[in-house]
Amino acid sequence: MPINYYIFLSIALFCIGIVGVLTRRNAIIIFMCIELMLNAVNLLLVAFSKMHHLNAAVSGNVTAGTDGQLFVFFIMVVAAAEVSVGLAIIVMMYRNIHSVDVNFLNRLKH
Amino acid sequence: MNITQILFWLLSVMALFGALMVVVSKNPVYSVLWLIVTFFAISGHYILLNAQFLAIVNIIVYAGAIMVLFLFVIMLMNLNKETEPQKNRWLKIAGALAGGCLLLVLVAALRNSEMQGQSAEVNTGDIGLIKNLGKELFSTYVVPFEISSILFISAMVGAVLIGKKE
Amino acid sequence: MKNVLNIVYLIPLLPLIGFLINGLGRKHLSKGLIGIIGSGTVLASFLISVWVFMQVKGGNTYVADYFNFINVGALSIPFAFQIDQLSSIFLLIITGVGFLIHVYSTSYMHEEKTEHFGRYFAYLNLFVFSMLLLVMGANYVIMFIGWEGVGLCSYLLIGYWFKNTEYNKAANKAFIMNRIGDLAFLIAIFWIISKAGNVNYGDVFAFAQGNKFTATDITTITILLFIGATGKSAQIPLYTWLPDAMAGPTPVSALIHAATMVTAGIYMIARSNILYSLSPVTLNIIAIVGLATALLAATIAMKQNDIKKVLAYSTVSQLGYMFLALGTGSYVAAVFHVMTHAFFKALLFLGSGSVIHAMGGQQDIRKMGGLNKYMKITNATFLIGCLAIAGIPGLSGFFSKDEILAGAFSQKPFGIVLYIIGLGTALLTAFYMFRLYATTFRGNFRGTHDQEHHLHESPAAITIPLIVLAILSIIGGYVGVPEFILHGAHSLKDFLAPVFAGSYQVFEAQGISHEVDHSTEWILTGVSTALILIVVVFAWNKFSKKPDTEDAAGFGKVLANKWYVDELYEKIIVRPMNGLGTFLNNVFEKSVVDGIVNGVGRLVNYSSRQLRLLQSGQVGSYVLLMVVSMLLFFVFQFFLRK
Amino acid sequence: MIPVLLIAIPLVTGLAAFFSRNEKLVRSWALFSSILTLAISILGLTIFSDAKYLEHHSAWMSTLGSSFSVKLDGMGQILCLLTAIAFPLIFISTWHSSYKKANNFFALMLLSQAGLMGVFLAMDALLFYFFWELALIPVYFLCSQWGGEKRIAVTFKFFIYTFVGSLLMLIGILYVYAHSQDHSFSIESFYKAGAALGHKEQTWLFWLFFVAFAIKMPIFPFHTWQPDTYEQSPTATTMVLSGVMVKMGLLGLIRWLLPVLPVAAYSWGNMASGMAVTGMIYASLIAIRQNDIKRLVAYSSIAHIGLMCIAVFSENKLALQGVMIQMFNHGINIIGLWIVIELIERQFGTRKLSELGGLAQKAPAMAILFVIIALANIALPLTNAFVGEFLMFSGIFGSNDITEYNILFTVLAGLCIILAAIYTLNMIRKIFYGDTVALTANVQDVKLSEKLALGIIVVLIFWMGVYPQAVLNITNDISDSILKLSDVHPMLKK
Amino acid sequence: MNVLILSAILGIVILFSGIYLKQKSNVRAIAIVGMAGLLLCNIWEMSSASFFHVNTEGMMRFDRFALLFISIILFSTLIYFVLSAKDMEKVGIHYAEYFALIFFILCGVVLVASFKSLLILFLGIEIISIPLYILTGSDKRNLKSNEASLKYFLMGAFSTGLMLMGITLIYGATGTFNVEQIQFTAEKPGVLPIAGMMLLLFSMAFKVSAAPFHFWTPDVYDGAPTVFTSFMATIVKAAVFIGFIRLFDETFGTFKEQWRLWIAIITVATLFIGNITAVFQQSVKRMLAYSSIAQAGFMLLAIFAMNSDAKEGILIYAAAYCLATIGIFAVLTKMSDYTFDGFNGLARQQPVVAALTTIFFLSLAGIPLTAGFLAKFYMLKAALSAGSNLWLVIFAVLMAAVSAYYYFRVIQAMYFKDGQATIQASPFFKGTLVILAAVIILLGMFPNLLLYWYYF
Repeated sequence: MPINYYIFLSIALFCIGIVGVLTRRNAIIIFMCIELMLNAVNLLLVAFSKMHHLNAAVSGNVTAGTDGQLFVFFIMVVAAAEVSVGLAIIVMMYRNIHSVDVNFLNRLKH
Repeated sequence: MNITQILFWLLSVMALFGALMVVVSKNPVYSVLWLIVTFFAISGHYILLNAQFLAIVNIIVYAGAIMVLFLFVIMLMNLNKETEPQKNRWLKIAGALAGGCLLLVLVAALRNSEMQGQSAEVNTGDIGLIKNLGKELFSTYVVPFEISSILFISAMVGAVLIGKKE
Repeated sequence: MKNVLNIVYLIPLLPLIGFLINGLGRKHLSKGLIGIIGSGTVLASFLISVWVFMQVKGGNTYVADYFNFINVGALSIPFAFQIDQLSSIFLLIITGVGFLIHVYSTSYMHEEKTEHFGRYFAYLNLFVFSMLLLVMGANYVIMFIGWEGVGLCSYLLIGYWFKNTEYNKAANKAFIMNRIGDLAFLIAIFWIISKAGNVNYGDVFAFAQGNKFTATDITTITILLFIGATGKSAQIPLYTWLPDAMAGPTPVSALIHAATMVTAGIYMIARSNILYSLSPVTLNIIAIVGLATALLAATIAMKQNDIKKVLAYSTVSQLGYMFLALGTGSYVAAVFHVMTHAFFKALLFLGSGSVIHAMGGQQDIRKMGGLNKYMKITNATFLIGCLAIAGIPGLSGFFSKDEILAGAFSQKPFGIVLYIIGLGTALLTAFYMFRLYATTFRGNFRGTHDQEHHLHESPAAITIPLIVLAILSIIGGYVGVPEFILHGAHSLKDFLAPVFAGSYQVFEAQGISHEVDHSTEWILTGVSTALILIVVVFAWNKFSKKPDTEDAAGFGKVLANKWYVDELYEKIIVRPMNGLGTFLNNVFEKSVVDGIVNGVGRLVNYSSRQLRLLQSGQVGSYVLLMVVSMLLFFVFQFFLRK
Repeated sequence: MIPVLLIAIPLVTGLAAFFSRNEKLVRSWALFSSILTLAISILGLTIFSDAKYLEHHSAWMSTLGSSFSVKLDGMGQILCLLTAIAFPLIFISTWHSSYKKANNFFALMLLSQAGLMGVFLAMDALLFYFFWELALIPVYFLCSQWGGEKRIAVTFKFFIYTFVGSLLMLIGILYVYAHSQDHSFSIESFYKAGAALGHKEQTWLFWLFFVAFAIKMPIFPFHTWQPDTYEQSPTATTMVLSGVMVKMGLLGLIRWLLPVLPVAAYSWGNMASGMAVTGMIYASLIAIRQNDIKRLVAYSSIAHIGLMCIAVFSENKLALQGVMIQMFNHGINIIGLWIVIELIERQFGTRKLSELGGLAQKAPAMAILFVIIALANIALPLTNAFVGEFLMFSGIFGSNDITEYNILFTVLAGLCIILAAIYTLNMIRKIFYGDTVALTANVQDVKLSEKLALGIIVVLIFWMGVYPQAVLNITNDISDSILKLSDVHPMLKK
Repeated sequence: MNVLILSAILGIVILFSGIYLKQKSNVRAIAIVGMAGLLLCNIWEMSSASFFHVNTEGMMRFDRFALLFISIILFSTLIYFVLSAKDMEKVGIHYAEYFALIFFILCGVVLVASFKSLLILFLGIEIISIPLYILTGSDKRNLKSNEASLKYFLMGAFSTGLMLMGITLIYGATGTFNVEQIQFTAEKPGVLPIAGMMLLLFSMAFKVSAAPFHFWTPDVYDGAPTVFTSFMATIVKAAVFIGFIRLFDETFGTFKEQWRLWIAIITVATLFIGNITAVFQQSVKRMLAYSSIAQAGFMLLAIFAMNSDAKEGILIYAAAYCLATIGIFAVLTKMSDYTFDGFNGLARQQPVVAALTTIFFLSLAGIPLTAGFLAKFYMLKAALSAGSNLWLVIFAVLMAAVSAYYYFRVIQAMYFKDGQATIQASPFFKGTLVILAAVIILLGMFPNLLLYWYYF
């Protein structure tokens, strides 16, 4: 598969994620869109890792590209951690204001 | 047009469609479900790329654990179409435009990058297998692996500290 | 010969000491002591001056160099005195007349409180000191020091009665007008320095005689110096301060504003005669300005009713005469007239002072009349003064004035014009002087009854100086008996010859001669004398019978109001300047200069207020802004940037 | 040795002064310290005038190429002497005016003295900048703590204004430093580096420096902080500001601008002089219309400083010597004026000319002293200012090659002599002459302390007026070297 | 390495001590002593004596720069603990956890300061960020705190996404995450690395709150409990800066010209927005938030210049900025009223504290003889020696003048305005402040005290 396809695909996902962040007001949805962005990154990473593996295979380096996939692994780790904290924060906020609307939050401005 | 290509297109379309639906669907619950669909599509891509380990992890961690967590929270707050806050239209359009332009720009920029002609190997190559990854992870990447434990414990502490009712 | 040099510094030093003693001890010393110190110091320096005068008869010049006043790089300005014929004459006039006036003052100012009495004498001594510095200085800087010094003293003395705001304003006016002249003087000095690299008379004149100055240089320098002179010697356009200066005590008017200070300008030009001789243009300008001033002042004087004002304007007019003399290159005549004028004008002022004293401060001649019955000596001396100034043959004024007119006549090609105008001025002088005399002393008394009761002759301290000066104004002229009357009798000319030797050479080189053949001179003199006598008799009769007590009308009004020159200056200089100042202060400074500075501050504040609004508090807008800026960055990086 | 003492004494005594609560004590302490400083600086002029006592170098921030090097050259001698004389005079003359938190007041005064000394002594650009700022900070606190009712805003404006200027100067310093071969801030390497720069670089460097100095002096149109600040600050501080602090700018011009950027100074000098001369006339005209004595003197000061600025840029021995001596004279005279103004304000609580009058009758001593000082201020011969202005003028007028600029500047500046006479005499007339008004009916004359201070000033005035050569000799060499360094003709040749 | 491991352990220890020790003061004692210990260990390591020998496969390198920087951070944190550890009690009941989190953050700081692999950078940034989200929201009842933490979290996560995409693109171009092996030899590398670089630039700019990615800063700093604002605004910001400068020096150093312009633009924008917006603030806390943006703008000059001066400069700047700001926040935390008027007349009630606070503000404003001056001085020096960009320097300087404006507003309030503002300051507190001020001034007079360690 030409790598460009993957690049475009994941950039598309990435941007959709951004659009989501921009267009929604529900904190949880926004957060989900961010997760989407991360996944786009993951996909691209894997694709790249495979690409590099392919290139390196010529020179006989068999382990080339593993780091890419491991990075994905770490991203997932971090994402999990982030999610736990993030949801905790959202829940806390919901407790106080009974809403997940980010526009509801504008005590702090100017 | 062999089978892999067909699969590729299918999965890509599925992923993109799912992603779009996440953004547009009014009901948060639907968004979650669509997101899960997207993740499945991405996992499919992983399998295409012969990265089984990540494919599995993606299913288990993301589609499984994380999304379920989301779902729980949403249910818990019992958010639905009615409670869903709506941005005013102009902001939405502005956001969509901005995102779209960003997409255009990046695609236009990367269209004829030095990556031209390079390609990712599909359904061959064994670096995606648990064996190799594991070896790497616990030899070269052991330090970051250990370090990520710090991340986890702080996240754990945080979740407790924040989420606990007083 | 040296010995006189060794003590010449005492001449200015003694008055200075007198100033210090009187100034510091004015609260503690008695009036008598103050008077003695004040007059004594001046007398002492007078005696030394006489001695000096004797020494320089030989026709030689001495420079006494004391210390380096300023010595920077190439420029070296010594604090030095130059004693020669010219300065010695002025020394005599200053200290001599000065001494008489000091004596006069001891009585005239006697009503003052002791400390003010002391202040008065301190100022007077300080003035003598500065004046001596002015004439003794061996270079332009020292002269300038004295120059401004006398200005200061005149300022202090005009404003002596400082409670009276009008007087203070007059004092300020005098000082500032002088400053204008002084500025020109200063620039002239800078010019000389930058060209000749030196300010010592000797060197500068040598430089000039070597024709090292370019024509423009010398013309500019001389004109600038002359402007300086117009300030100090009350010539057009800077003369208006002098009449106002009559605010000061009468002896001051006599000493400063008649006898000595105002002649400083003449001294300065006579001193730098070589420079002037080298620039005929300037000479013509001086002649014209001098004549114009003489005429203008004379016309004004005809309609003044304040006794001192009349004398003031006559002073201006006489000074104009002197400048005419300078302008026509007859420097000796100028110096001669300075001398004679010092005598009779001092006499007249002191006389008027005696009158005012008797009238209890009354200065308006319309309220006087017939004073000859009450104060014999004053009357007699005043009459002599009038005759002298009018130029009646035999008195000092006649000789000097006649010489000036002759000199004017000798000018080619317009000498005749100068002569006629000069003569006309002389007639006017005779007219207003006798108008003054007749209105004051003849006819019958027009003042109030108790004034009349109070009238009396002044005490000896006042009358003795009058008598001395009267004698001087009679005999003073015989040092300069003209050639055509008695050959070789013009001792003053011979005495001053060394000073003006340079100029004479220049004139010869230019082919200018001031000689008029004797027959012509006889005619000129005869005519002028005749006319003057007629005018005198006419004025005498007219005003002793029926003085013009009513206010002047028509053209007379213009004259009475001094051609409205003060008003003119007020309109075209003072008002605009103040207006500009007000504008700058209230408008420009506040709204433009400061406005810009504060504007920047306000701009910062404003933009701060506006920028705050960017911080809307909405996550959505924050992210949107971030994405948009990212977008821009990308576009620039990838598509617009080379 | 001497320079270090000159800085250290006020610094240490100042810091010590913070810790005393007793006003009388701290007052005398400050006086003692300032007199000690004066003694030291006089020693530097007389007994220890040998070069080895007048220099001190010690390593400091060596990695930055800076060092703690201070030196008393001729200009330093004069200005330090001025500073050293000024402060005792100030303390004596304000002996009777009491301040709340006196310890802070006097401590800050002494600190500002230390800063000033540093500025005048520093032979290292970075050190110079340090002291430049350090002199400012105490004055800022002094003004806004003990000043008039509008003090805070006004002083703040003053501070920000000068701060901007000094920061610009900092850029200039850094730039020259970056281009110096041995990457050093020492004045010698600055002279080398600056002269080596191209004309274009020099040009904007020139303006960076000039603006900083122009704000400090101040030169039109950077002067607007000054009248307000003088009006609002406590008079003691105003004396420091106008008597000594403005000289920082002039010193900057002479020591850090002319020799460092000779070409630019040569080509832009006329521009700067033009600004200065405009400011002179402008300030004089405004001064004529002032009703507040402090503002009047403030504007007159702008005029005087402007003249000095022009003189500096005429790059001419006479002018430079004139500036040197005039810096001292102006300081002395204006402090004298402030002392009397302080007296008047303290007695009547007003500075409005329109509300005063007739003081001469009840307070002759005050009148006489004031008149003498005022007349000295308008450069009457045989007073100190005459010598300075005479030299400056003849320098500005130039030697041999008189350009139209020379004449223009001389004449315009000369006009200010006349204007100066106008406003000064008016001030004298309105304060002292005329008849007394209700307010001034029972004025009491100068007390002993003020009489002492003013007496010293008058003595100095006449001494410098009659025998200025003493001072001129001190500054002779430095003027020569400055001119030699800033002479562009050799450079233009190459 | 010492610090990384030990502070992780310390974090755990504190967690448990929170459970077993009832006395809060004991917990505090452990924290402070531990921090001092960490500092010692690090200084020890600088004299090349590491307790642990871990093969990081070239993912981290503890060179002098990193170590020296870490010591600065540790010292600041120590001072921070000493000054405001007590005030953490006010925030909430989880006293020990706060300390633990801070220790974990320090691990992240170590990572960021010493990374040689983009993975480590990523982890480090995350380890710093996630606890910060929590600390920001730690005042759970306070809606402002909630809001702040949610905003911070969402935007932080977003920027993480950007960063990851950037790293990915670079990986795609080079096939490695290791800084050593990423060698862009070309003067103008391909589109991919450029895009990646830009994305990394954005995310780093976000983390150091550089305009136009600064929007979170004022709200978060304002909303967070003041004690933690102090920590975030100083130590964390400085840490991220080191990451920033290392990243662009080592990874993208070869094609400066590509990113110089962007850095310049960002610098200008940051300086402008930070300073100008700070002028009109009414709350000192919020003003300090903006001032932190402004100071970041000045630090960006170092990245712009990217030469040896810049390296030294960023060290001094970090120290100067952290110390001064910590001191100010320590005082601010004890104030009852955060507005400017809240400071009115402090000098009368607390002359010593007021004087010291003045010194801190002077240092921030960059008055000579304070560390702040030298910091700015170095920045300008670096920027000037980096070539012809005078406009930038002049702009920075003018903005510095503006900053003096709002810093001096506080000084005015303390000294020249009448008011009853006061704080209860223990002698111990005052003593620490004195030491802090002394350090700032010493640093301002003898920068070599610090730089000595860098060179020898």
